[in-house]
Amino acid sequence: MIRRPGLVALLAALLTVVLLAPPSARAQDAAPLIQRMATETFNDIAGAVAALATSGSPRAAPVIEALRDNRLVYRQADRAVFIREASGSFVSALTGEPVTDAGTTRPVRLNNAVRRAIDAAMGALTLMNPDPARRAAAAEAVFKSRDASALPALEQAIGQERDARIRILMEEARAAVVVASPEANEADRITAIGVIQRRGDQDALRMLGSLPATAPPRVREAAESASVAIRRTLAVWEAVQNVWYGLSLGSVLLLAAIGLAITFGVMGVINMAHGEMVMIGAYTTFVVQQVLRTMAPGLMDVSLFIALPMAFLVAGAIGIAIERLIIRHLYGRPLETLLATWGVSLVLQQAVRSWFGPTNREVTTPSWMSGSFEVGHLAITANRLAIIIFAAMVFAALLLFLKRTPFGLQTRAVTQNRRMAGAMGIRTNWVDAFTFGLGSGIAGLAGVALSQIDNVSPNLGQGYIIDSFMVVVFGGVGNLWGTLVGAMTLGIANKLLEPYAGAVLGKILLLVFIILFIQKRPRGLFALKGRAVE
Amino acid sequence: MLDVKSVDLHYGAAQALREVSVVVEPGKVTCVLGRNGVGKTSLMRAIIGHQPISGGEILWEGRDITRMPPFERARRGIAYVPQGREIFPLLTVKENLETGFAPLKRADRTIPDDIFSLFPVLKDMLGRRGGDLSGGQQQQLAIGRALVTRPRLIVLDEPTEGIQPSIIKDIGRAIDYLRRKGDIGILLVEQYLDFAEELGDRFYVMERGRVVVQGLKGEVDRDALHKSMAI
Amino acid sequence: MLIDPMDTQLPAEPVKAIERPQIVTQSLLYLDGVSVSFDGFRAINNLSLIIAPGEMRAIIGPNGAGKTTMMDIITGKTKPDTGDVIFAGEVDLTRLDETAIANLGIGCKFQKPTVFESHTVEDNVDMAVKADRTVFGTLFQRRSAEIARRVDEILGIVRLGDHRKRLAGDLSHGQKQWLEIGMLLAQDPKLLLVDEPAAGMTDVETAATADLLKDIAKTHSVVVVEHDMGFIRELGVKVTCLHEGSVLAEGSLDQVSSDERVIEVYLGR
Amino acid sequence: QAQETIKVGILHSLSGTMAISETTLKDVMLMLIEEQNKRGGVLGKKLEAVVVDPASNWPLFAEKARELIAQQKVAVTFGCWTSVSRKSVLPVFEELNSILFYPVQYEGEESSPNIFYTGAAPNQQAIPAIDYLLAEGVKRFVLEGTDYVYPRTTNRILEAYLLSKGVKAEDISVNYTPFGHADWQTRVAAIKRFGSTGVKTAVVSTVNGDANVPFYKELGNQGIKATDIPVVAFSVGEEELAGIDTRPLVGHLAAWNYFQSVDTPANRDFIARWRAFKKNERAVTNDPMEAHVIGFAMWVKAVEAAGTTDATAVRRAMIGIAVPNLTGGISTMMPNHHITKPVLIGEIQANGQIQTVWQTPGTVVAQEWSPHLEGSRDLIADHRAPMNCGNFNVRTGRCGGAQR
Amino acid sequence: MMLTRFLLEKIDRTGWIFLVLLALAAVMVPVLNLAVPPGSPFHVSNTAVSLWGKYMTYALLALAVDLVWGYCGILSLGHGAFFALGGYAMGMYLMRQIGPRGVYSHPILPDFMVFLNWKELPLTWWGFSSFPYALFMVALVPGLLAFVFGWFAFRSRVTGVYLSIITQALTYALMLAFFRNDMGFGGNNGLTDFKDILGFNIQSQTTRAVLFSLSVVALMIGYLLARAIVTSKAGKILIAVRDAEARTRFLGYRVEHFKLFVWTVSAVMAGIAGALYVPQVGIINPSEFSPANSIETIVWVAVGGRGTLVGAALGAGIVNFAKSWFTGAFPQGWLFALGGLFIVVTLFLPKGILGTFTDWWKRRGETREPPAGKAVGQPAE
Ligand SMILES: Nc1ncnc2c1ncn2[C@@H]1O[C@H](COP(=O)(O)OP(=O)(O)OP(=O)(O)O)[C@@H](O)[C@H]1O
Ligand SMILES: Nc1ncnc2c1ncn2[C@@H]1O[C@H](COP(=O)(O)OP(=O)(O)OP(=O)(O)O)[C@@H](O)[C@H]1O
Ligand SMILES: [Mg+2]
Ligand SMILES: [Mg+2]
Repeated sequence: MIRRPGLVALLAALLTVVLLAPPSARAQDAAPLIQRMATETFNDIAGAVAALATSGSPRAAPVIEALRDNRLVYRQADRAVFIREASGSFVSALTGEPVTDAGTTRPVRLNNAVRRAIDAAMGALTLMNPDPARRAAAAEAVFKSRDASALPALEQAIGQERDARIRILMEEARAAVVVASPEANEADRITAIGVIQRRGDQDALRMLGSLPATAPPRVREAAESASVAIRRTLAVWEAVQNVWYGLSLGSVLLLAAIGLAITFGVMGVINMAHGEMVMIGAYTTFVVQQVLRTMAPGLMDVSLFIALPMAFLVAGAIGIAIERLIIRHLYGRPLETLLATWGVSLVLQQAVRSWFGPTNREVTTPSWMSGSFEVGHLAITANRLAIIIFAAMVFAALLLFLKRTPFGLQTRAVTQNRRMAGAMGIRTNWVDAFTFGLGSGIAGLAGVALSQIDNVSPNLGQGYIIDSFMVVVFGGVGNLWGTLVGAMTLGIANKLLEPYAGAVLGKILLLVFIILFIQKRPRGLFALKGRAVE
Repeated sequence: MLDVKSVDLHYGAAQALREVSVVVEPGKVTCVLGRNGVGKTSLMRAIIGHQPISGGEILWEGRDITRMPPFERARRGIAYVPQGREIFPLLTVKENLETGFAPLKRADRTIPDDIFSLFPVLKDMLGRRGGDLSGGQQQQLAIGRALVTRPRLIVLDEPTEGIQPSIIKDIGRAIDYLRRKGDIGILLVEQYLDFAEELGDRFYVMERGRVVVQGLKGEVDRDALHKSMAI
Repeated sequence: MLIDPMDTQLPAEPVKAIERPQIVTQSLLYLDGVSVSFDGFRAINNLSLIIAPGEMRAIIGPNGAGKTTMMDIITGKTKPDTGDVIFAGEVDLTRLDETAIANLGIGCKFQKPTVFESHTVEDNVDMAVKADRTVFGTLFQRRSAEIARRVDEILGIVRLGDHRKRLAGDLSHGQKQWLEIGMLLAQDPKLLLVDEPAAGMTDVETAATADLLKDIAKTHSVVVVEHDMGFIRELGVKVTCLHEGSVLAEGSLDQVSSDERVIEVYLGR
Repeated sequence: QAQETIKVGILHSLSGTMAISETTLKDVMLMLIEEQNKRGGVLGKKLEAVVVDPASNWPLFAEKARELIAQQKVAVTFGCWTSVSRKSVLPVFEELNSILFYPVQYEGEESSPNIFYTGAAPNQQAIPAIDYLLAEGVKRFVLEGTDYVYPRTTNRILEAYLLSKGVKAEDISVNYTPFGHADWQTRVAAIKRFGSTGVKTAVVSTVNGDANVPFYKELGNQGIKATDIPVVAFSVGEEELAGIDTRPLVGHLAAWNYFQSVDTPANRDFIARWRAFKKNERAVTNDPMEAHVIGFAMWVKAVEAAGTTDATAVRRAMIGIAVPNLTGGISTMMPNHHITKPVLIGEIQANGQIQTVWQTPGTVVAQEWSPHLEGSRDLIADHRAPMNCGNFNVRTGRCGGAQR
Repeated sequence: MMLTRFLLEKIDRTGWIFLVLLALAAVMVPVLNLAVPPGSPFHVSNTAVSLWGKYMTYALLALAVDLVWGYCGILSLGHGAFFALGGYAMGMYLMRQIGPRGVYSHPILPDFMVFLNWKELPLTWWGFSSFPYALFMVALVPGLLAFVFGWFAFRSRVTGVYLSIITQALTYALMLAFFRNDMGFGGNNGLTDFKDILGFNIQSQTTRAVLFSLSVVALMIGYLLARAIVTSKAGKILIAVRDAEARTRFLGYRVEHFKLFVWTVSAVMAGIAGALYVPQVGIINPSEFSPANSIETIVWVAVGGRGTLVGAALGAGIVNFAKSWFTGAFPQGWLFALGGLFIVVTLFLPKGILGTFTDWWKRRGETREPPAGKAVGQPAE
């Protein structure tokens, strides 16, 4: 694939550039470079980082790493540079020896330019790191920085790399360097373009696109046709991506709506306070995390698993309280439940606002739920995936519960004919309370999930209530499968429309679609038919 | 076992029952007769707990159940076949029957086979939604559903309405069978006089919310019965 | 404003293009080869039935035979999968909606009594009385002496005169049955469909109902469904026995009730 | 004794969608009034805060404004956040001749004799941010906004400005999303795509309020790093960031006239007072709060200079009043009823704070009528005699009809 | 005349009281505002006049909602859309009245079009400089939208919550559409800064008083019309439709026509309410379309008493008065008070304020009432 001889020649050329550079520059002492970092001028810092990285000094890695982590400081008095250790003590940046008295220090500040320099530098410096993730990151960094000076290290790393996946990354990085390097010969650059085309993602496109206008025409042509090819495959992936986004939006809608499918769909209560139950779930997550942060920081990563049952219980308990105090007086007057629950929703919103304040509360995302990974060219974000899986689990559990347990049967019996259910010996008051509690509890679960992607503020619920009603009604009231299909249809339709129509128009079109659809199917997607519904 | 003592019942300002007293004994069929709108259904609703009463008391097996919610009464063995069927429309026939499990112990939660031999059509239609059944089928389901709870008192409000002649005969036989078991009380509201006369052991005839004629089979005058049902 | 968009779409006039045989044109109601199934279950199976003008017909048959479903097809509540339903020899009922069918002169009393619960008994009847049924007609309509007389007459017939100011929702089950019969009379339709009129009535009332129907049948066509053999006997008309969605036997009551199959599936031994 | 107080109206939403932003402004006003009273009030009278809740409901803003002025007889009102709420109350303030201090950056194109604008005009925030990006070598821009007037106008100005700076039209992508937009997957992916041509790309965000949190969460999740495609926002401050885990967002930019992290004695003091007032060690401060601090100080000075709280006199006295701002400079009320402000560009830090990385050497004078828009190019505002006009057309030499 | 007889024939005592009070208000409020000096205890303040004028338009909107919800069972969660459309039609007229007095002194274009760089007046704005045309549009646009929407929905037999939710979708879609600046209706800021109406300064106290009286008169006419409809035979059929729609069809009534008729009448009423609202509050913007607003309207009707007309108007007044008062008096906790009010009303006044009051009044009259304490059995559900 890669034509060895040419590459060796290139390498030799590059090495000569590095080696034959004026000795002063090469043997440059790290000290003045590090000293240069004690400044307020970002460009100086960035320059120093780049120089330090290529200086070959053993101090380069620790100093740059410290800078990246905001641990590099300097003494205001004499501009001596120190590294703050995790323990809080200081060591000299120049020597690595501990210092007793650092005096008043200021951190060396970062901006994006400096960060870019650091990334580039760290790329070269960590290519041999024992941690595969760091190596992969380093290769990516080189790919992005296209830093020619990293080439020798890269060559060496490729030789030693065991992990096939990382080796590919490294080869791509090398190709990136080669393509960008004006010194490399044409054939090599074109081969390298081939490597990059195989990578085929947005970064590859960006890499090819940034080819300077001064590159030889043949190279530019190759890059151009590679770009076209990449764009073509990416277009296909984009469609897949949109469907995926649709699924993910659909599962958010499903989570938000499924509690309503119980309180409204099964029980017939027009529950305007549903959104507030979702909000309470989100706030429960916040409180759980607050408590964990002070009491057991180690558990932060599993905080959501603690928050889930808590949110279910808290929202469920509030739901039961609402049912016992208010809703139970309103059975047989379904429209009045709208008025009462509207009142409840105002009260709950204001209660949360007075208690937690009107501003957003921070809910942290556990590390296993952040970031993204790629399947083909489909970027899958971990939190969305988690939500999809979670929604599916909630749905399945609920379905089983309602269809397979006596409680489910009793719930349906009570809502279809409360008086007769009582005469059959069903404890209607318990069933009502528990059903409402269940719907609210599930709304609480949705709140935990939504806290991961949305504001945790008193208005959280308001944003979902309309959509939830749309989903439940679109799918057909009283039918859980309808809710599922409704949520997914609306989610996917929304996401397929959005790239063409834009978010606003897309949403309008979707609403119009719902209106028209209901004309065709006046009882929703999964309408019950026959005498039974009359 | 059931002792209704001078019960009054109001719908808003209108009085539907005036000092009605009724006794139901195990192993006996007690019939309530009367023209349209005299208060028969109202009396059943009072017994079952669907309508609060405004005077008098109701004793069941010696205990005052006047203030008990309907499900408590059902759990104590009172089953109800209402006028107008009141099937759970969206539950299947099977599920409709299974709603009768609520007051039962876990071990007893089965549907007795007798129900299907009495109403074979229910067996064929186990998976159909209750609301889709024909009127007569629903009536059969309502009776079957009440039997699932293994009641000690069964309250039947015009159970033969809309049912085909052959099955009316079967229902008559079934009631007779239940009576003969000896431990079940049967309270029957019926307009179909032949049917009632054939089955009843004790009769109450109502008029404008009052009991006007009462007595055991044989004691009551047939003509009086007929006359009280006339227009 | 309201130019009856519905009517322009569903022609209420006779469908002229089709020439119909005499048997059709001379009947008031003509059902031929009608089938309907619900989720695979055939409730009506190739049913054919002819009602002549001025005829009264009794329909019997086991529970679930399809009697009510047949009524639903005639009133437009259920659309048949196949078959013809032709009224007055020329109107294809399967292409009309409920309102149009009612306005052709087909009235019905349902098996389960349905009345307007938050209206008084009197208003229930008033709304049923034959009169202008358009929006603007009813908007400016005032109750004429003629209508008032008719309402009184009907309330007298169904013996609800004392209850005229009560809300229909407060009536007992049997009273609602009567009210519905009253509304049916008020409509004065050409064809009356009556589903179990005697259910929930005392024997004497049942007999009264039979007399009433016989009286009506002098000037109208009537189809009546009942399980009460005494009642049917009283009517003394041709009887059709349905079973599993099609006609099992037809003839006088004596003929039908001595039919072995009818005894087997319906009357019992 | 009741007459001895001077009433100060506070017209900020305490419920509804805007409560999230506006409630703190109410609190900061209460603090300032309390402090002023400790210092002996104004003109020897105590100040009395009159708080009402217009509930994020625009017509209700007008109703409440009328109530404050006509019934409560407030001498001055501090309030509003959204442009539409300001537009809603503007006729009321003009009709009843009262004074409103408006503390939020906005699209400009307005200068009422009765309103003092202490937030930034587009040239005091957006234009310098673009300059910064251009200097950083950015050549491709996504202008991402919520669909309402401020982003629309700002983006129109920016587009004109970018084109004038030689940015090609195809290198500018403008997009709008609805209020409260929560699902950013598609948009963020589109931005990623737009930024994948190899030309250095940046996002200029005028996304509003609640929609920011999901936007930034999605940016973080899809791994858009500031080092690749920086996002510079105009209405994101410490307050908004408080709800997000900012670690994936380090390096994204905000352009504003104040950041909590600004290290000046005045600001340190203000933060300490604010935290003491809120009894919360972690309470955050933001730019509109600073605007109220400046506005309030100016009003007090003007009243003292005028010797009365009479609106006309105070309005006249306001122009030229200068007070120190919290970032170490002096802000002055200009004749166009806007104030001079420094412009800061900051980068988001892992701890949720915003670090200044660039700032204008001095303060910038507001251009309420943008020179980049056709219709407003010829307009100027000067509320001093003899001009007394908020929209004087220099070409026709006439004051527009809005003036009464 | 026939029309007066049609309108006045069926007014009951509550109705007469209501009408007389309104007529008094229409005359007295302007007099007390304009003729009585501000110091006098009888003076009605300027603020009160515009506030009450606003309540009157809300009351008319509530009346429109009650007409469809209370009598025909159509729970509309989108009546705010008709209100807002009427409001926009009026707002567009008022915008055009500004003429060259806008900040940019553009002879034709409203300010927001100038700075968003519109070159010419969009088609939708044509004709709005004429008052009669604007008035016509005030009725036509909501009416037509309601007619088309209703024609489809009722013909397809969309009922119950399905209908409610698509009305909500309608208003929501309109809200998003009007938010879009591209639509040319001022985007989020809407239309504001009006100067005069029919040549009268909109901020002058006399104009305000006249607008107030006009709103009262509109409310009176709306009430008379609604009352005439619901007491006519058509009204009975509406109630029948509410109770048993299918049965009404079997009686031969074209249910969809009846529904369409009240639906459209109600939408036009809402539109007129909106048109009177805009000059009094001075702004119209897309948030009027927000679903929450429509739900609030439902809440007014429920509070006042569904199906009573007068109650609906009363409910609108009471809730909005409470809101105005609470937001000023307890700015921090007023939602507790308002939410609490709604809960209390549903629990303790099941028929709304007016419904419960008339029940109580009727019962007072009846002497043969059984003593309430006599019920010994409890209705268990
Ligand atoms: N829910 C109700 N509200 C008010 N009045 C009622 C109600 N239900 C029944 N009534 C009235 O109470 C009286 C007794 O009614 P009930 O239903 O007990 O009669 P019934 O004897 O069962 O008649 P039927 O034979 O017709 O079933 C009747 O006058 C009826 O109108
Ligand atoms: N929508 C439906 N879905 C499924 N099955 C139905 C439906 N409607 C009717 N059926 C079935 O069709 C059959 C005919 O019903 P129908 O009501 O016509 O009977 P019927 O002759 O009126 O009986 P009855 O004498 O009991 O009133 C019954 O078995 C019923 O269960
Ligand atoms: Mg009865
Ligand atoms: Mg039947």
